[in-house]
Amino acid sequence: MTVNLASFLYLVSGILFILALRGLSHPTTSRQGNLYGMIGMGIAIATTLALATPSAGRFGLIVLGLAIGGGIGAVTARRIAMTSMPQLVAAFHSLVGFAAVMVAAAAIYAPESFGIGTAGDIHAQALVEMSLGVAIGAITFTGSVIAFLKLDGRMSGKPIMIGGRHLINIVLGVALVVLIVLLVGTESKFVFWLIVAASLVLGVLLIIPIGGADMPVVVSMLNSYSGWAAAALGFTLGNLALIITGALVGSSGAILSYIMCKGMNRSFISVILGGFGGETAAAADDGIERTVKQGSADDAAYLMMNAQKVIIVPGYGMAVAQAQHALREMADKLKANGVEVKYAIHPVAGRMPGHMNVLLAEANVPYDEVFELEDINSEFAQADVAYVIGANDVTNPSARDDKSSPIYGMPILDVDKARTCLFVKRSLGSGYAGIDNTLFYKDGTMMLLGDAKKMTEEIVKAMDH
Amino acid sequence: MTVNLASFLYLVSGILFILALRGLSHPTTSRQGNLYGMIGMGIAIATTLALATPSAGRFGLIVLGLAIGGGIGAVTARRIAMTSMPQLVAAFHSLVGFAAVMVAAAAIYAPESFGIGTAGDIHAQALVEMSLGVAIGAITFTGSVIAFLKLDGRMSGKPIMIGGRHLINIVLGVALVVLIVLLVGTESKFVFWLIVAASLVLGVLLIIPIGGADMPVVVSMLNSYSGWAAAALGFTLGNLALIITGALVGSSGAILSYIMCKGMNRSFISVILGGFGGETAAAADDGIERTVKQGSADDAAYLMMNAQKVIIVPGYGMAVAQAQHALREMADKLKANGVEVKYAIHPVAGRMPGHMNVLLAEANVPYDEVFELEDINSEFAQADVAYVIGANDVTNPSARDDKSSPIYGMPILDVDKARTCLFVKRSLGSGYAGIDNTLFYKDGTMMLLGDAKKMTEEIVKAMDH
Amino acid sequence: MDALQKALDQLDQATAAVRLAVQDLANAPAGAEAAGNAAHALSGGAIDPFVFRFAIFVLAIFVGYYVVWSVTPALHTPLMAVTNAISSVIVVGALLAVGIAASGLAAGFGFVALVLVSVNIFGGFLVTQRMLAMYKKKEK
Amino acid sequence: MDALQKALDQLDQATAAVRLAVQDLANAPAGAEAAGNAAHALSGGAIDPFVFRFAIFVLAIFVGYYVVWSVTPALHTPLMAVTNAISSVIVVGALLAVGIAASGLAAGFGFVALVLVSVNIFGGFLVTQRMLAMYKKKEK
Ligand SMILES: NC(=O)c1ccc[n+]([C@@H]2O[C@H](COP(=O)([O-])OP(=O)(O)OC[C@H]3O[C@@H](n4cnc5c(N)ncnc54)[C@H](OP(=O)(O)O)[C@@H]3O)[C@@H](O)[C@H]2O)c1
Ligand SMILES: NC(=O)c1ccc[n+]([C@@H]2O[C@H](COP(=O)([O-])OP(=O)(O)OC[C@H]3O[C@@H](n4cnc5c(N)ncnc54)[C@H](OP(=O)(O)O)[C@@H]3O)[C@@H](O)[C@H]2O)c1
Repeated sequence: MTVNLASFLYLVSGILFILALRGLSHPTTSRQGNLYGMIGMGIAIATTLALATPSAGRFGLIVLGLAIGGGIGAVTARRIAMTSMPQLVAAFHSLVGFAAVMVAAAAIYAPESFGIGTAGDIHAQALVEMSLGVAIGAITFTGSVIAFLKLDGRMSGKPIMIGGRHLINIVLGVALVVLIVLLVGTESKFVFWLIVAASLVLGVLLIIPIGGADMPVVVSMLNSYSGWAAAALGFTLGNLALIITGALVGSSGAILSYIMCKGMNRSFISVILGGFGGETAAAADDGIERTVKQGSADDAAYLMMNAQKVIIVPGYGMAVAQAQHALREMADKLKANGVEVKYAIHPVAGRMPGHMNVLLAEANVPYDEVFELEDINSEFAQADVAYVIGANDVTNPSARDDKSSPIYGMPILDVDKARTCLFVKRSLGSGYAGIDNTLFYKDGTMMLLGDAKKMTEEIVKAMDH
Repeated sequence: MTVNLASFLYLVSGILFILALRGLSHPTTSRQGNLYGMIGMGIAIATTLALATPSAGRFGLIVLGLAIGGGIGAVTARRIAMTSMPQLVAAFHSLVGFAAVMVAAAAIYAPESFGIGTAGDIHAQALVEMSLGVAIGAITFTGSVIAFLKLDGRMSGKPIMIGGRHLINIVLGVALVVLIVLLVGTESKFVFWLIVAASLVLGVLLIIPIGGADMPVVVSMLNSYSGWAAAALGFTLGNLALIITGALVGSSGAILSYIMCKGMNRSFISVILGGFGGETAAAADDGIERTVKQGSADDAAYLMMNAQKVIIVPGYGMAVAQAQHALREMADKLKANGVEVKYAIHPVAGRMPGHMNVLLAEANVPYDEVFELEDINSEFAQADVAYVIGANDVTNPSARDDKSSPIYGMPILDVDKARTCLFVKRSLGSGYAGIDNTLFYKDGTMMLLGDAKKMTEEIVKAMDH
Repeated sequence: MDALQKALDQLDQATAAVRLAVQDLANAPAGAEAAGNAAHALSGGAIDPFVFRFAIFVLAIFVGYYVVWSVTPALHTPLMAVTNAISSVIVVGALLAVGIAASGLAAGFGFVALVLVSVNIFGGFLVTQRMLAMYKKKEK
Repeated sequence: MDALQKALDQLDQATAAVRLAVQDLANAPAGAEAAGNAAHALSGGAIDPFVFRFAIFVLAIFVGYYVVWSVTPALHTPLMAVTNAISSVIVVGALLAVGIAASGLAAGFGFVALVLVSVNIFGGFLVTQRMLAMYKKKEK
């Protein structure tokens, strides 16, 4: 295979990746898009093999590697619960980050194979690109591991604030720059591993002060990083597929972070500086006696069966309780009874963008019954019941009304405009932002305290009476 | 200046052109975008001059050329009436097309200056790219000239159907391919000029059978062609700015053609094959006696002053009559009287995309009072008066209701849903599609026969009584 | 094949020309990197620039597709005018011809092209500006 | 400067390697095109591939920007999964290392990378597919 043909094929594979993302503009085209992505990956792999023509032994090794990794990947993909998506994505990012480090290491130890010079005489440009790739890759690796641990609950979501961490980070950053210059000058492998080590530490230090609530932004940001790392290595390898993909992934992660920050009305900087979330803020104890109206599953069933329009607002609690299937059953009952049912999804409901949509889709809720905030928010005023299940922050009216609230300005779902607001959660505790929800104490609100799944199932039962 | 720096600057200029188009996503950012475009052009010119370092004499010649052309261009831009935009765009396209031919000719006569080889030994790849560029350029040139003449009324809009033209076109096309192969083989200047001649003829033959009504699609298509010609020459010259710009312009023209065809519910192929429009179809004379309610300016003034909501629907006739200023005055009077006034624009109203918007903007109508078809069509049912001024085809209900109509399926503005529909035009004649409009004979319709501008001015006067 | 060979020659010669300019800086260990060279071909150093240009062209079409669809229909007329103006960047070809062509005929063709596209550049951008200046929001 | 020079050397050597392969076809009129060469540098033949790659990178960012904004929010989770999968195209680096690296250590690093990204490739695309298969329209 000539290099020109190979380059052309890499371009084709990059284009197919673009089409893969393009497909996601609508559910009907998305499956086709995913297929394009797979074909693109297949082309990239086949082209590289045709270009490198490894010996039989090496080829066997490659097949072995693909088989081991592919097997693990396929099994994971089949087994993983939809509620664990955030963790899974974080874990996958860490793999890409580590792989980038390994590829860069291979390139330093065998520069000839990558066409970037000979041992002891690697092109300076390649060294610069590579060190960038390896540093970003290593940061992505440890950062994603921390994010994974926090999201999976294996590590407390509480921000860990080391004294003087900003100083330490700055020192590490400067050290990285110095090391990169050194590497270009000396091409020393020792310096290379120092870069790796410093970046690994930096990755940990950057992420641990960030609270669990902000992990989704972090995951997305690391996604972006892994893209830029891939692009940097793409420059080194002169590989168009890598450059294009890196740019795509880099933009994707950046845009998703931006969307989330906007959805939470936080600045990206404040997320990165960390310290937010995790500290369960004491419920605002302003001395005023507050009364809460509590209801039973029977009350809820009665209210909803007699409603004309019910809007369901799912949140993180639905995911935790795995209540989506019960919810769907409830909606079916209501629809059979002539009640209009819609779902309203806040952009940051749950723990990752689109989280609720996937869970509802899993429970066979048709996507044309599920609406974005802007499209449905005006309809609450005409709804008889808003059924808030495991959501909290995304309904908190203080974001709209209370200028002193830390989440003031965050767009919210106006569930308080509905005639009755049913609130399913286990306690009067706060959500991830740790802020008391004044909605609990409003007249039109009825609290249904209990596990989201159990409560919904009971309501379904009560509807049969 | 090193070639690398120059290439980088050409890239910057390409990026600035992207930003220029991006600015057009909203009126507020559009002026800034246009500025980016100018800067991009400035960078491209300056870079080329810095790279080529012409002698003082040649530099003088360049300044002279820029001054002559720039002067003509600037004066034209200042003087041209907004209603003549379609013609102007067609005329400008023809210039780009001819310039592409001239640049290619210069490259053939002095290949060294373009770095594509030496006389008698020009690189084959460059020859192929160049011939593509020159052929498309020449077709663009004559095609645009014809489009200009038809749009400017200097040539009848009637399709000119030469017998066997499809055969002639095919023969010419095949001849072009043969000539290009010959050129690559012999590099003969004679063959080069034969290519130019054949393409010029082809350009004429392709466009004359297309009726005046379809000229806007043609102009857009030629815009697209001029982009591809630029891109082809960009490959020859290895110039990133040209390649990027060519791709941008090429896509832009193609998309606009698509939008127009969709707006007219025609297939692109049927437009290109020609023969549509221009033949004033006889008004459907089905023997049924039809009555038309005619009204005066006073009637119209009375109706509108007592309305709560008036929707104005401008069309080609408004442009011809230059009635936009009078229209704005009328709207002001109505608004002063507490009437809600909105403008509804059909995607293919007038003679080019966005034509009506520019004219209304010229008359100082704020762009947030002007709505697209999808955004306003449902509001006609609540409107008291639809004031249709010089529009016809875009309101024809047979596009919606009559399956046998040639424009069946074309989206239309539902002016017939308004309580009263005022129709300003000079006669009961048909519009550009040559189809009788059944709306004239409906109960709720009142015809205001007369010139759009005069009639509107009379209405304004009547409102003062 | 012929095209490829010419392209390769061309690349080679161009490299030679540039090398001349940096001769005094050059001290490459000649011949030592035989294996490296072959491998490097792998990673792209020897790729015909055409491939890169083609990649740029294709990506620019994608960008064009998205950027044009994001243009508001109200500004479609200015869009036509401004695409017209920017397609005059073909002026770079005209400038080369007028500026350095040895053949007088070529310079003449270049001059004609230069005058025509200048009309377009100035006319196109200015008329766009004129149009855009007219789009105003409702004054409150 | 150092970087530039190395890049130029690299370009030169790569060209030499390829030339070797097509030597028998080569019959370029050597030296005759001195002026042509200099001029050709003008038009891009001698441009550092880095410039092209950079252009491709920048345009791809534009494409990424538009393509991601056009993703419907309902599919943001699959988007994260699939970007994950496609970023594993770094597998090309791992394949080169395992396939042809002379150093055993490098091949070992490559093998680790290969296993890791394979997890990602299969896991990423399959989990995306699993998710996407769940999105259904209301059946009528
Ligand atoms: N989606 C994203 O992309 C994203 C990104 C970054 C940050 N965030 C943040 O995450 C939060 C999302 O808001 P949200 O309203 O979805 O969730 P939330 O505000 O975190 O509230 C979730 C609620 O669910 C309840 N809950 C937990 N387990 C439950 C169970 N088994 N059964 C019933 N209820 C249960 C909890 O109350 P009890 O303990 O009383 O049961 C809790 O108040 C926002 O603060 C947002 O800023 C989201
Ligand atoms: N905009 C585009 O991009 C585009 C592209 C391609 C094709 N087209 C075609 O152009 C047509 C546009 O529809 P349209 O409704 O805007 O226009 P139209 O259907 O062509 O009708 C224009 C009407 O204006 C009247 N008129 C002409 N001069 C007038 C004057 N001085 N005063 C008053 N009335 C005058 C004419 O009737 P009288 O003679 O009775 O006065 C005519 O019926 C469609 O058929 C469309 O398909 C548009």
